[in-house]
Amino acid sequence: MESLLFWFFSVIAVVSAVLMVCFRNPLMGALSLAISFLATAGLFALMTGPFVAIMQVLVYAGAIMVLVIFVIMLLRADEASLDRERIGPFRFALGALIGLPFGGFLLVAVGNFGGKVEAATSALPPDFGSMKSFGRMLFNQYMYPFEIVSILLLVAIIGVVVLAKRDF
Amino acid sequence: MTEALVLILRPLGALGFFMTLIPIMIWFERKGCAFIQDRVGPNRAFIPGLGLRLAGFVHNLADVVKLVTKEDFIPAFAHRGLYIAAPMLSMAAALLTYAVIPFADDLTLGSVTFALRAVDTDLGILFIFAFSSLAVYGVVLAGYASGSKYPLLGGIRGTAQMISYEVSLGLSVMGIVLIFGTVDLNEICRVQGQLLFGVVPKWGVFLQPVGFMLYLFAAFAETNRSPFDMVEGESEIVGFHTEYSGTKFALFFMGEYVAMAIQAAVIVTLFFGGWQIPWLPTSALIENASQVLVVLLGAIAVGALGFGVLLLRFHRWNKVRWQDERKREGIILAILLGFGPAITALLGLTIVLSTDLSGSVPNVVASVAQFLAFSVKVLFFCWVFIWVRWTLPRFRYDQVMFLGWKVMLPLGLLNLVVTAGLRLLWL
Amino acid sequence: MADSIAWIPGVLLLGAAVNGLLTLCSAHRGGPKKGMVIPFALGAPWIAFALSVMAFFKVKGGEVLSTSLYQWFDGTLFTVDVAFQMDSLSAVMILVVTGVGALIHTYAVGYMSKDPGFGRFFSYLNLFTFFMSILVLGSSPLLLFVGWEGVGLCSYLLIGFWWKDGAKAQAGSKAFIVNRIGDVGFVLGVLLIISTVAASGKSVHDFASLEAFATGDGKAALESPFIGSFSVVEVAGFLLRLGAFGKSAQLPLYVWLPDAMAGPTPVSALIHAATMVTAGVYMVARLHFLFVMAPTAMAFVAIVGALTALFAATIGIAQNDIKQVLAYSTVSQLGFMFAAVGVGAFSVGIFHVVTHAFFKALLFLGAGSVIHGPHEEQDMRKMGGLIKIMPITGWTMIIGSLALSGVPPFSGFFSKDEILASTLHPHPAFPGGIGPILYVILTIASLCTAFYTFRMVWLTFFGESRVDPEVRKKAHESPAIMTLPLVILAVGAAAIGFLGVPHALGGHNVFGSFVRQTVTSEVEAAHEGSGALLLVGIAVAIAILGVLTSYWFYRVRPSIPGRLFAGLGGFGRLVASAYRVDALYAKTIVNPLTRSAKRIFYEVIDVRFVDGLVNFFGSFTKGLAGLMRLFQTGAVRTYVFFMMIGAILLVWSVFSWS
Amino acid sequence: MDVLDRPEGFLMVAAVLFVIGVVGFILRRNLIVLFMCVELMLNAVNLTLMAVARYVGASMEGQIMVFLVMAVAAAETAVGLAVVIAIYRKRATVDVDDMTVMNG
Repeated sequence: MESLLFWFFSVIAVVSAVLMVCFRNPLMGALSLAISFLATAGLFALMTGPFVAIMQVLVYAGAIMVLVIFVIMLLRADEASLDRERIGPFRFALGALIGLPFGGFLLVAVGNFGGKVEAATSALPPDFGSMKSFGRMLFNQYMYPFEIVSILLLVAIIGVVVLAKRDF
Repeated sequence: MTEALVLILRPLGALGFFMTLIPIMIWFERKGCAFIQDRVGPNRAFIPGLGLRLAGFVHNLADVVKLVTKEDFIPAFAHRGLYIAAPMLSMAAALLTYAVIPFADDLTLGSVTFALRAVDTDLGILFIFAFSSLAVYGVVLAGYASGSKYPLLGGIRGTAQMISYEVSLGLSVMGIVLIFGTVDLNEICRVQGQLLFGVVPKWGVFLQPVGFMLYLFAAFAETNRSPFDMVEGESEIVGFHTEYSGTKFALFFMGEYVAMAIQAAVIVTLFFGGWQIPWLPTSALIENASQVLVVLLGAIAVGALGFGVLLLRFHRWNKVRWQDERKREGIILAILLGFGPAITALLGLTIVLSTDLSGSVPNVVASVAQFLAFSVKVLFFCWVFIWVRWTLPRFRYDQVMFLGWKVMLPLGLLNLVVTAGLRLLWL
Repeated sequence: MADSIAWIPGVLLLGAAVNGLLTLCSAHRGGPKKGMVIPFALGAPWIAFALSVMAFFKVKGGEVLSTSLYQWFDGTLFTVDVAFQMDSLSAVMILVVTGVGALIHTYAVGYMSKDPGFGRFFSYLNLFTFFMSILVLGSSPLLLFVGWEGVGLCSYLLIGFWWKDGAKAQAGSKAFIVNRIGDVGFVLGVLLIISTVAASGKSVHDFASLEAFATGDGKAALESPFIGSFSVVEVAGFLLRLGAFGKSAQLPLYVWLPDAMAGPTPVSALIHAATMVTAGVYMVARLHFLFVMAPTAMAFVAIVGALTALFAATIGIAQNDIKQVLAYSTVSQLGFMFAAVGVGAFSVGIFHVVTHAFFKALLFLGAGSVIHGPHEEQDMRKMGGLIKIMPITGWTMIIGSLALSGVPPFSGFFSKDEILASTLHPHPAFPGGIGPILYVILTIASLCTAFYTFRMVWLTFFGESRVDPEVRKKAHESPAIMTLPLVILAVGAAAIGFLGVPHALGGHNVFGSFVRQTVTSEVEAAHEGSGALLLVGIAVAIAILGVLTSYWFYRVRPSIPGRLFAGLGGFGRLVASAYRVDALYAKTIVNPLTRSAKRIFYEVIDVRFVDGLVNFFGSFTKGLAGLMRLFQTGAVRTYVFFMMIGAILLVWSVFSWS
Repeated sequence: MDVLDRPEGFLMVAAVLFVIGVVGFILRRNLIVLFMCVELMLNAVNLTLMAVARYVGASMEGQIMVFLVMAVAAAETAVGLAVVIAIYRKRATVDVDDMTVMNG
């Protein structure tokens, strides 16, 4: 039952990622990517990480991709570059040249992984991935990274305001 | 088998509740608007043959028929796929959110405990935020896919507004989360059953008045309701769904009402005790189930009786013959909605008074009472949405942005900091 | 702690810092308000003077004060603390520095009152006093060197104080550069001594331990031959003397001092007459224990001093600028001091430093007052009869002149008389006959001194007024803040000599015995009780002869100087132009140096070699970069492409590894 | 053997997503699409982190890391999109092949 869900989400994630690359209209690409993210959220949930899954939906699908789409609509960028973007055979060959060996290596590496590492499934505590244990861990062990990330976000806010206000 | 049944029934039940709210709200909207504007409101549509008008309720049915049978028109310059997908997304995002709202406390039947909500998860508020944030897609895509400038502008405005107010929405709830120490909505409801200083129920609205106000405003903006209905803004700009008609328009329309209903439910859950009946926590309800039932049935009997009399009086047209549909309708309605239920309730009352409640029955009674309390509260807030819409004028776009970023966001932050400080002091 | 002598430089530094900060902070408003500057500008030296007096009374009781602030550096073989000490020699010097300094500060408040750079001036002046106190109080040769360089810096800053005038800025540079030549010698000398000490493995950190070293354990090491037959201490003595010659304006490095008159007159009085230029004398006295071991160097010094005294005195006769007369007079008097310390009469030299500080500061300040009165006129030929207009200035300057000329009972008489007397009892290791030669030269020089001093007096204050009538109407006596220091200094110039009444005149030479608490050497002791009534008589006669001659020349027969000058012909012009030493230096040293610098260092080494090397690296890098820029397409995807190739190689290498 | 008991399935999905991101980055010219490719790669890395931490270490550190990566990605998106808007305002295009001002 649940492994069916795994296949379901995986296929959706991969297919919509491929679509993202293939759609010439960036808005469609963004939508595909959002769907891919939602599917990834499902995969997260399957890995006993409900909180992270929800955050994935909230942050990636709900905020980041909305922002991207918003910008696309603001720029009407699809029209500006649509007529010029054609993926010729040369570029396609280039992509294959990089993508195939790299993907091959990665997949082989993952395949080797199985023979060497013993998966530890039975030892999971009951509150694994729950929000409470997540919060305990984040605010005790990972306090400093958390604080630094919050400062980073603040800096990003200020930076964006400056960038947006400046008249180039 | 039972588990699977419950698994299917729970979402369906919740779905049914919120879908049922849609016609009620539309009726509210029309009649309320008429009431505020000192009109009668829609009352023409009727059921052929029977001649029932149901005080304008039939207009909903007529609307459905009209919208469904309209030509499914797609403009030539529209982006086909997105044009079709947008209203679905809008509706789906609105409907996804209801999943975690509890209708009553966990119900124990025998040895099995059921959570009376669609999805049994402790993510609560986060779940709601996550999926309500997807509602933007509907607006954006509708604006974009229409392939016309005005819907696009409406869509961009709507996106900007929703993104802006989502921040305040999240922030204003953080105070509640801090105070109650959980995001699980059922837990939050349970905590709200306690008493503050032994007198006042420990509702969110008393602990977080500022948070409540902020949430209320942000919820208005989030659902694109007046005074924040920038997305439509008939007087200054054409809305994102200008190019839509028929069923697709109906989906947008329903999506808006569902979103409203869910926001009302969330407000109730977070700030007004959810399913809690004031001063009567679940355990008290179960212990005194028979008294509760008596009060409940008595109230229903008295109320229904009163309602029937009222209906008769309302339909007592002077100098009208019996054959007149209007008079006949009054009598039929009085019997169906007034006297019939009243007699049924009285019958039930006698049964209850003569027998002892046992087994799981008290639990069911408690859940039903809580569900009724919840429904009343939600209906009230649905009414508030409509009430505000027909009372307040609309903001200008820049005022909306100003309010969102420069007033509500700082206020929310301040509220959060103050709450955190007080919480620290009290712990 | 509160009575620590470190507070003396401390308050001075505080004054300098506050004034400097005030000036910096209000630079955009054209300097701080005078009212804000004056409290610090005057407070610092006067408080320092008060502290010095308090310390002096302790030293007078036979105590040697010392205080150490912190360790400056620790070179394993040689440790230097920032520490101060005050023995009798330092006490005398610090009293002169702070006392005369405070008076001149006071005077300068009036003198500079209309100058826009008021705050800057006093921050420099306080800084100078600070460094001077470091120089005098510093407990080790290196700390002395800090003060030595510091006063040089302040001298440079103050000579070029009106730097907008190119000539004045150049005068500052000249002073600085000429001083550097001497300072090289000083540094080398100090390093030579330090290396000798370090080689012996002894711990030496201040003057006292250095003295113990030089007279005890290290005597053999110091007297071992170093270059040819010259011993280490001889060479070090020569080098140190070179530094002293530069700082104290002796032949051949005196040329900067006359030019230094470009600075404001209080600066000339304080730095280029009373204190800084005597630093060389102080240094020789301070390191006397080394110099007595180097008789050849000492004889050299004595001869150079005497020659300088005569040389500058003759130039002084022919000068018309009142400040130039005083400048050459200063050079000449410094020559006297060097002659004294050269023959080993250290206390006598220091005594002349003290008396000279008083009367020369007085004369300079008086000259400043004179210049100030008839509105920035320095040429004596355009003065005359000023005694009626500015009587206080006039009479105080006459007292100073009498002191400078060596007329009894004014202070200059006692010190100069002792110098003349001590030359006849030189260092026992000197070659015979040097003593009388020195005596004759210095006697002639003091005759000239009396002559040019009173020439200045007659020309400036008496006779017909040659002042421009327009200017004359505005001419006035200086304000009280300027005349009061003049009066105080005049009293000092008249009376200070009685501290050192020689035994020949029935005195006890209180001063000499006080300084000899510190300067204890056999050579010095030999001068105790030197001098005879005959020598005193000759000195008085010479002084009065000089005064009378000048009276004859410039009051009775004013035509004589002109005729005499014409009669001397070329020699007269040569003297009037200061023997054309500047031109000589320009021809022999400066021009060849600049020319060779241009030819060799600029055109060959700099342009060809250095620039060539730099250009080579530049063009090499450019060529390499030209190659690399082919990869720098600016397109992000190219970078990603290369990056991914790298990633693939990395993954592949990890695989092949495992 | 159930795919959910071993990390390989998730890791392979992550690898495929990552490669898609890389290839997309090389193929496409639209700046915003490139941006989305980067997000996709980040996402793939998140998946890897989760899977390895969950199945090998049985710890939640992977989830923490994913959380932090999300926050950083949000900041990155905000700044990046602001830059995109600035570039568009100046040059009226988002084609990266036109942006070679930094070439050598």
